[in-house]
Amino acid sequence: MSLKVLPSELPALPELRDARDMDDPHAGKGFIMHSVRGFIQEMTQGLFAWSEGRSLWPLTFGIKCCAIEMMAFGASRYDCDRMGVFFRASPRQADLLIVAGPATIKLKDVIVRLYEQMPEPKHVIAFGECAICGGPFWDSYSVINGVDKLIPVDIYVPGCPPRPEQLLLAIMKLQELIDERGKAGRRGRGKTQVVGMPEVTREELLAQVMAHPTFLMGHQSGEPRIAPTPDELARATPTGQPAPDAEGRG
Amino acid sequence: MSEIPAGAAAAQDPAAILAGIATPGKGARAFAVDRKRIVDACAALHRAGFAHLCLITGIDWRDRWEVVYHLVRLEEPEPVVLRVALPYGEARIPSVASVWPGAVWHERETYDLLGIVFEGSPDPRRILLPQDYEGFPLRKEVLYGNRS
Amino acid sequence: MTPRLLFLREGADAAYGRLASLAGEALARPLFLALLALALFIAVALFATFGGWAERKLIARIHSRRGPVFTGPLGLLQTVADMLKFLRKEIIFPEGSDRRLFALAPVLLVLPAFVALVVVPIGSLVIASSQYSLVIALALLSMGPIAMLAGAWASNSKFSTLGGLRSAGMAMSYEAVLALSAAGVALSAGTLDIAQIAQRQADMGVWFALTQPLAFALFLIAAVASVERNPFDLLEAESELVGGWKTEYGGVYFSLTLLAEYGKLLVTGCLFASLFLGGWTDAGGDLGFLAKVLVWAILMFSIRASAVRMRMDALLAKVWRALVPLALLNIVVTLGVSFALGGG
Amino acid sequence: MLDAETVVSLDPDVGYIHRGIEKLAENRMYFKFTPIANKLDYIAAAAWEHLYISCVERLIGLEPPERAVCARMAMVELQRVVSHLFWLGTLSMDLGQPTIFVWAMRERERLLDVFEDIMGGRMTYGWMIIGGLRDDLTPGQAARILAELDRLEKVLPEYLAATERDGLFRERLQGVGAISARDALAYGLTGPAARASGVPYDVRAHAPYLRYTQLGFRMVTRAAGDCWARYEVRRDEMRESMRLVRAALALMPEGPIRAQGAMTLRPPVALSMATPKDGEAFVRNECPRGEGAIMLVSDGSNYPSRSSRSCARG
Repeated sequence: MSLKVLPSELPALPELRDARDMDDPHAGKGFIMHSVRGFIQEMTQGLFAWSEGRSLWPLTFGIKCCAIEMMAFGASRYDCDRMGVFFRASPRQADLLIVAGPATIKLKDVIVRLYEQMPEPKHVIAFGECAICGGPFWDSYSVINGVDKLIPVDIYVPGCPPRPEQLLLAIMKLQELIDERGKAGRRGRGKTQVVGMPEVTREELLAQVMAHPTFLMGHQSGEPRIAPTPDELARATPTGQPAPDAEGRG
Repeated sequence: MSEIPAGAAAAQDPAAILAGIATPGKGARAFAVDRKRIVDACAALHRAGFAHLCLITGIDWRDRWEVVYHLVRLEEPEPVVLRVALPYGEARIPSVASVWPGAVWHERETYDLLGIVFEGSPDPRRILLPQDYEGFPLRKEVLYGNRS
Repeated sequence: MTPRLLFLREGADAAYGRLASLAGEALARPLFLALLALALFIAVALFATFGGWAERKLIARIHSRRGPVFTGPLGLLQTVADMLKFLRKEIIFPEGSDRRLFALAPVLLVLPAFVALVVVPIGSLVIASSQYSLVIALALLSMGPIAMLAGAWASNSKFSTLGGLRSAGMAMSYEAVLALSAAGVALSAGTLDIAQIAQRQADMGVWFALTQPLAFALFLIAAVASVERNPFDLLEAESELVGGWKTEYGGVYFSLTLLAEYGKLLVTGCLFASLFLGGWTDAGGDLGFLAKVLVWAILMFSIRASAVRMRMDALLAKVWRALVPLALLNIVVTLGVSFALGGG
Repeated sequence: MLDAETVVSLDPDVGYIHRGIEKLAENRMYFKFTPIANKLDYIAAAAWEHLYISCVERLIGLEPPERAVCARMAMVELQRVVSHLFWLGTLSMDLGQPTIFVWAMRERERLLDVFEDIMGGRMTYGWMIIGGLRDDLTPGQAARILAELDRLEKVLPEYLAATERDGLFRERLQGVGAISARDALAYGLTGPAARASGVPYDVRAHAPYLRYTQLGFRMVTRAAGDCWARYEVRRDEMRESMRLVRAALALMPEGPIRAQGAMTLRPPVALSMATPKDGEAFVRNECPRGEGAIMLVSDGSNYPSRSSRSCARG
């Protein structure tokens, strides 16, 4: 069994779920408001990008130990209020989703539903190793290797758990990303940035991750990542199922 | 009921266990209990003062199942360990929820991860994994990390 | 102190005259009112913007942290950034929600706060003075629960329905206390016109806050509840009801609700200053009035930072078992005193 | 299930952050499981790391030296103070009062700096290895701990006064969620919650480990069993833990911080750790949230054949 990964196996970036046609008045947008907004948008592109960056309201949604660091980020020493970050409880009023912890199989549809409930100019920060690639639980049966399999991620913050300063840096990076998109007038996903690492696009990041065998997502590709030790092979299971060989443990 | 391999100690009845506890022996006091007598043994121990059920663990020894009960009496530091051996083909054991209502969650977790069915449990559903998850991941035959 | 009302009237007449000469007689009146309404809206919007900023800064200071710093000097443009961001947000109507009512509810919430300002004296400026201005102001203030129920029912989500019922129930009961405590003051002043009440305090030389301490305390508590500030902050009980009746509101509608919150804060502030602290009639004049409203706002912000949210049943129990009887007692005492003094 | 305002019945749906750590333990060498052992209860990582490490030490019969034991006790009790500070913050945040949350987090940050200085991390450490410590607790660090504790002792009454003298705070907690001693025992409640209901069960007094017997541990219990009693139990436990940290630091002798044959990485002794065939170890510790218990079953190799833990229902 070879561990080589075919480029075709790169998990595709989940396309934006929000396929609503902006011009259809009944698509959740009042006709008048829409045309007025279109006009405003053209005239004040830079201003809105500034305002969108300076008032990022994240959703109070924490999963595990990274959520404690997110709380510390909201407390007085690191004080996210300085950046205009104000935690809101309802997804409708939030425009930033900080995924702080592993996306387990039970939490999968909760995260996707929360993301889809948030109004459109929304951003996602994958905070901590668990959100980036499953972290210390990468080979667990109930942890999904990385939130970007569920929702498009803008900023990755490595660390387990990362320090609250890294989240401040991530907010600054996000503000740069928004300003850059604002100037370019694009609404799509710009370059994904990993905090604390050199500029890297999402594709490069995934290529790096895919190229390095130990990062290979074990159960996503179906066969086990690291099989049992040789002596365990000797006591093959009663069903006699041959366990594939592997290049050592640990 | 298929014969339990010799590995498991001989099963004792509740009266012997009570006697065993009375003698202030050194080290953790472990008793093997037969599957049919587990509820009476637990009830007897509960009456004898073991009010706190610390842990129920299922072990997959590949040739037999084993359910380990750790019971604690507030007066003495050493826990009492009850071990119930089950034949590999038939992972069923009566539930002790009638003695300790708190045991339900231990039993649900053991069922959820290992597939040992606790008969008569007030809440036999899975606790940790989504309800529609097939298979019991902690079994040895489930190769590690594999979703099968 | 000659009442300043007349001065205002001449100023208004002069402006009105110039307008008439400019735009001709027929158009002058609606144009004047439109300009006045615009000025009023800008005043409330400015108060909401810098009120929001001051609140975040003050609460941050109490938390021993900095508060908004990076948006504009001292973070002054933070609320501007928030409001601008909301303009560009996508508007989501929840599935199966009553679209028109959903859009109408926040407007229903904001309007009373603006319209009440027409009746309530802001400093010496009374736009539409009438004998019953107090009754009109209180009636407009109690429009809140209706808007909340409309918003909650229209959002078609269990969180907002429960939140809506809770906050509507609370707001209605506290409106009763608000009205009764204001009634105590109106009785002792003998009129229902807020300007006259303020005037009466100047004539008597003593504030109603001192002669009517009970009404003063009750009005304070009820006002905190009517604006949904912290001890009565069931609206944003994050841990229980996500966002109260506002859960489904995002984008521009949500910013309307924020505007309404600060609008009501301004209205209750002006009412409070006029009814209990003598409004503009004492030495301070207009600036004194402004200082009183600012003191009121800072008091509300610090209450928000330091008070624990009360439980729903304890909240309602307090109203009907403690506050309303106290308010009635206060009225009876006032009647007794004024009867004994002035012979009715 | 709600009936208007009152909760009629409750069916908790847990498992949303289930990471299958038992399965992961079966596929990691003993010393490699420590990072996950920290994350069993990520607000009190040092307590659970010590629980796991002492369970492995009992499995292979390795006794850490005296200095390591006292240093570990100081850190475990300091972790209890930090965990209770976090509880004070989130309690007041849930009651709708973010001010005490921010103050408690500010005090917690100061102690996290101490942890970072000594154990290398703010939240997850890996400072304790099987058979001792990774690096020493120097006198300078011990002095810093004492200074921080003195400062906290001066500041803490101010926060507790802000909560206790506030009528609304008391009103929200008194008589709320009362649990009788019988129910607490029947449902396996442990830790501060059980002690608040009058169940005199604290593993530090009941089955003392580390140096609790020498340092004289006083158990804190209340009878009412409502939220206010749980508040009082945790508040007094914080003061008791501060006293224990000082006593442990005083008791700490000079000497080696690793036993002979401790499972270090340089030299890589840990890679070839031998465990008894069919060995079994069961250890209980008093973690800040309740009694934590880990059972390890070994099959001779460097991988546990079964590890099970009872989550602390405190």
